[in-house]
Amino acid sequence: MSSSSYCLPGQPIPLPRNGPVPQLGGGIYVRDSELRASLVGIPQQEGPVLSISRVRPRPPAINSVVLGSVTRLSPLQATLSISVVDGVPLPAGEEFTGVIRSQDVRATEKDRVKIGDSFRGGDVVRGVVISLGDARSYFVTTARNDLGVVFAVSEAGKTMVPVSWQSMRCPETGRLEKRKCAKPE
Amino acid sequence: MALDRRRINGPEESFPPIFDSDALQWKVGDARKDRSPADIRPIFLQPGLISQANGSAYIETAKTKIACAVYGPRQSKNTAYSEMGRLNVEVKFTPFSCIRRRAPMRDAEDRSIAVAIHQALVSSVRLELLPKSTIDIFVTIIESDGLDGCVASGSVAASTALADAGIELLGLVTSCAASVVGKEIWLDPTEEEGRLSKGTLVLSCMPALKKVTSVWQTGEMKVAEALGCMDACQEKCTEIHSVVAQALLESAKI
Amino acid sequence: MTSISTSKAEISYIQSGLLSTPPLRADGRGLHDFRTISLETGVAPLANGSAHLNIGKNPHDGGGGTEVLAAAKLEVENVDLGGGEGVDGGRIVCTVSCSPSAYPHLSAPALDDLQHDMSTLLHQTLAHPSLHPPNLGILTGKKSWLLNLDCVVLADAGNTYDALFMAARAALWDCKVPRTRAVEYKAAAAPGAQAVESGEMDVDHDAEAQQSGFDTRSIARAVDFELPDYWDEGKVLGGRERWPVCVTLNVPPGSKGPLVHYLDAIPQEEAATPLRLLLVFSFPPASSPNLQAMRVLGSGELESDQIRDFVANGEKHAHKIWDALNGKLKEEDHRRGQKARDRFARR
Amino acid sequence: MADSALKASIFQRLHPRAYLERFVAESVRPDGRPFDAWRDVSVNVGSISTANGSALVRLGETTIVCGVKAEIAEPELDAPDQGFLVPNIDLPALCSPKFKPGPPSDEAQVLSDRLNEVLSSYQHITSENGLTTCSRTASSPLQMLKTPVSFSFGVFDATLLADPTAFEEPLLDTTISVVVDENGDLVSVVQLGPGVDTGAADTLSTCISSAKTRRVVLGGQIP
Repeated sequence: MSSSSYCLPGQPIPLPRNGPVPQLGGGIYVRDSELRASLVGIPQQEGPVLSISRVRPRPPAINSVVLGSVTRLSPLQATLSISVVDGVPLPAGEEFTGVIRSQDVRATEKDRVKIGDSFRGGDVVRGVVISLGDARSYFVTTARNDLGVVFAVSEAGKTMVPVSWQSMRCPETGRLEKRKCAKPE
Repeated sequence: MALDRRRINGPEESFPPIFDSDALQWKVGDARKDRSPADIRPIFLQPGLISQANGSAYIETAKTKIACAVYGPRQSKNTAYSEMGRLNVEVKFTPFSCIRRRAPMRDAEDRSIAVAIHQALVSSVRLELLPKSTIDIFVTIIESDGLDGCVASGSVAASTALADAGIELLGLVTSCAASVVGKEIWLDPTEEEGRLSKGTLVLSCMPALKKVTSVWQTGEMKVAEALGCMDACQEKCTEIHSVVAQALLESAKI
Repeated sequence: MTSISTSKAEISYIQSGLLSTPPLRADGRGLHDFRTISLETGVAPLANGSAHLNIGKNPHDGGGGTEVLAAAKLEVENVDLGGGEGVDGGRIVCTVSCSPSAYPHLSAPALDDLQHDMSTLLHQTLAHPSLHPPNLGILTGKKSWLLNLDCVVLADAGNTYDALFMAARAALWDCKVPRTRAVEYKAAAAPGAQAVESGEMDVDHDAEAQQSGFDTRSIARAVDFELPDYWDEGKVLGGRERWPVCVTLNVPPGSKGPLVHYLDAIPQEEAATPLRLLLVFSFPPASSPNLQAMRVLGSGELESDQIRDFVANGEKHAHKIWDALNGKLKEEDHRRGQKARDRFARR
Repeated sequence: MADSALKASIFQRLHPRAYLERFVAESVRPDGRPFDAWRDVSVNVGSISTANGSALVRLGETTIVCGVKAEIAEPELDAPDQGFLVPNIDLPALCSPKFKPGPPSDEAQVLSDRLNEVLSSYQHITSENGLTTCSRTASSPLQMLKTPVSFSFGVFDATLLADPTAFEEPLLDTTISVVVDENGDLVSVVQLGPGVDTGAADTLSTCISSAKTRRVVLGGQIP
């Protein structure tokens, strides 16, 4: 039941009469047992969840899929500048800082990970946020097949093609470079 | 003025022309000029004027023109970890916004208006949904006709910009100023009228929830006068709320 | 104001204590009780008026508590249309500075902002024309007094705004304005101009003193002023009973039904109740009390009728503070008068 | 946003240069303009009462509010009849995510200097000499002999782009800005970065000629 009219923040939303009370998605809150909108938009109900969805850039949260470029490498961790969160790009010039610790790079042999063989500066990496981390950065993991380096440039400057989950080949020189690659869709 | 390396400086000392004062010949008990006491200046409100910002709003009430932009939620720089989001309000007067030219450096009044607007808005934003992030609200006062009017219009513009930015709010905040002149309560005083009044009160509230978020009273008032000002402001805030609602709905539809 | 790190458990413990019936506070005080307040005036001999105030100093070792030092210092200002900022009838500037030792956890910019907010509230309230003292002018159009009220927060154990306003009121109560006497210049034919009064005085010959020799009219114009008697501290600052007092009503969140409020919060309690209502009252002898300033501080929402009964309660609390403070100030005047008499008697 | 538009914006955010190259290859720009097209300009004057003179100019999405405040000051010893014209450009944090609040950024300082050079090199503004009394109502307008207007271009991978947008600007190899006054005289030309030989004429002269033609088009709008 999606009422066609736009709701404004603070505006009460009529409870759908038929069926159970819906779960609440984003954009709606409860105040004195009354549903109220907290965003400008049309409340939609998909299955049990009633929400006002706005495709808006938002900060990373637990389990959100992020895309970022590697900015700094150290033996213990790779620092990531996150520019896309849950498929929504942040506006130009805005980034969140993420960190991939060496134990979160891959699921197997977590203790024998060498960051130099997993990431290089400038690679675009897809990861999942596992914790809000500390004041400076979010903790991101790539320990899944579909996570890891999505785009990398070889020393020769060409876009490389992933050949296995841990190496990519430069189309021009044919040389293999070690990366923790994401499985292409 | 202090020599500012980063700006082009004119001569060290320059003075605004001082005109012979033809101050408003107003005596106590006179009626208000060109407005009835309970009238507020017509509000022109346009959300979404600044495309670079996440959300923005421009408000104009006769001689007060304020532009407001919302950026964020952004990463909080150099602050301790906090699971509640932070709301950062910065106000800037343009040098040509007042009768007397304002130095472009940060001055005291910028901060006191920023604190007033922050107080009006902080309890309306659902900050618990944005841990470790900061919402930046930048308010630029292009033309000012009375500081209380700037606080009131600034709060309305900032709340509209937040809604335009898609930041979760408990309700829209509207604000109105009132000052006691002689025995009457004048709503939305201009700078001239503000100077004549004994005391001024700026009330910010969320009409949708009938909750008051900020009261900012200066000057001398009897308790009854202050409560009278509050009721008059709260009633006018509901009218302003409908103006904001209409502006937001129009801009949301396109 | 202090945002010391209190854990969530401690916050919920304090809040539930405040909302339970009978209300329970860490130091066993009632909701509307103040801690012991100690006040001493005339602590800064170089200032024209000063006071040192402490709220909640524990009796046995004399440590702890919110400590504020306030001093009023008078300066002379030129009142001419050109550069001088002086205003006919004089003006007041209030500034609050917080010593970093009182706020070790605050960074420098945060401390500046806190200082600025306190100064703004104090200045906007005390420098308002409705409270302006009558005797701050010296020579209309020429000279006027500038009263600098400087307050220093030496230690913050909660409830700083009440302490600031009480200290400010005590300092302004204690403030004495030196007597001045106008000095005229006879534009005599003799090259230099002498003061009418006898006695040599190094007067800076400003432009007006040099007059053309042909101008033989003797114009008596008050150009400057002098302090006739060095020992007499001067007369009391006019309208000193109108200076207001502040009461801070802390509103704990989550209280159902009529809202609970409590006074004089200690830092832990302040951390547990972000929402605060500041009310500044002055009690003119003849008419009903005046509200000089009202601020809602912190995040939280109030309904207008809740504010209405808070203002009513606040007025009663403020009146109690007002009477207690006046009593103490008179006591201080008496004590210092006695001390002065003892000093002369012994010599 | 439809899913495909979302994917395009992700590509734009991650690889801006490649994104622009794809567009330039199709000889069109991301906002749909051809290479040499200009965004439309709207000017409205005198809307701010507290300023002695004011104007609001919108160039596409760029909006600038300019105010003039007249103050009295002592003239320089060596130019007794010349007043002062003190231009300052402020890029507040309000107008773009890349600006932070605080003192003027480098970009703001560079723009202010350039504006100052153009205005002061021109010395065409005569100060109101002889006028000592100021009246609140009557005010004689500042005599402006010339009205210079600046036009900026950018070179990206050997293609000349007129009036670059905020997205294109950081990707340009060369930026050229030409200031022309109303009867087509050159006031100042600034080129940062290597000039590129695109076809017959040199880049700079193409820019100057298109700036002159554009100045004539804008002639009507500037009072």
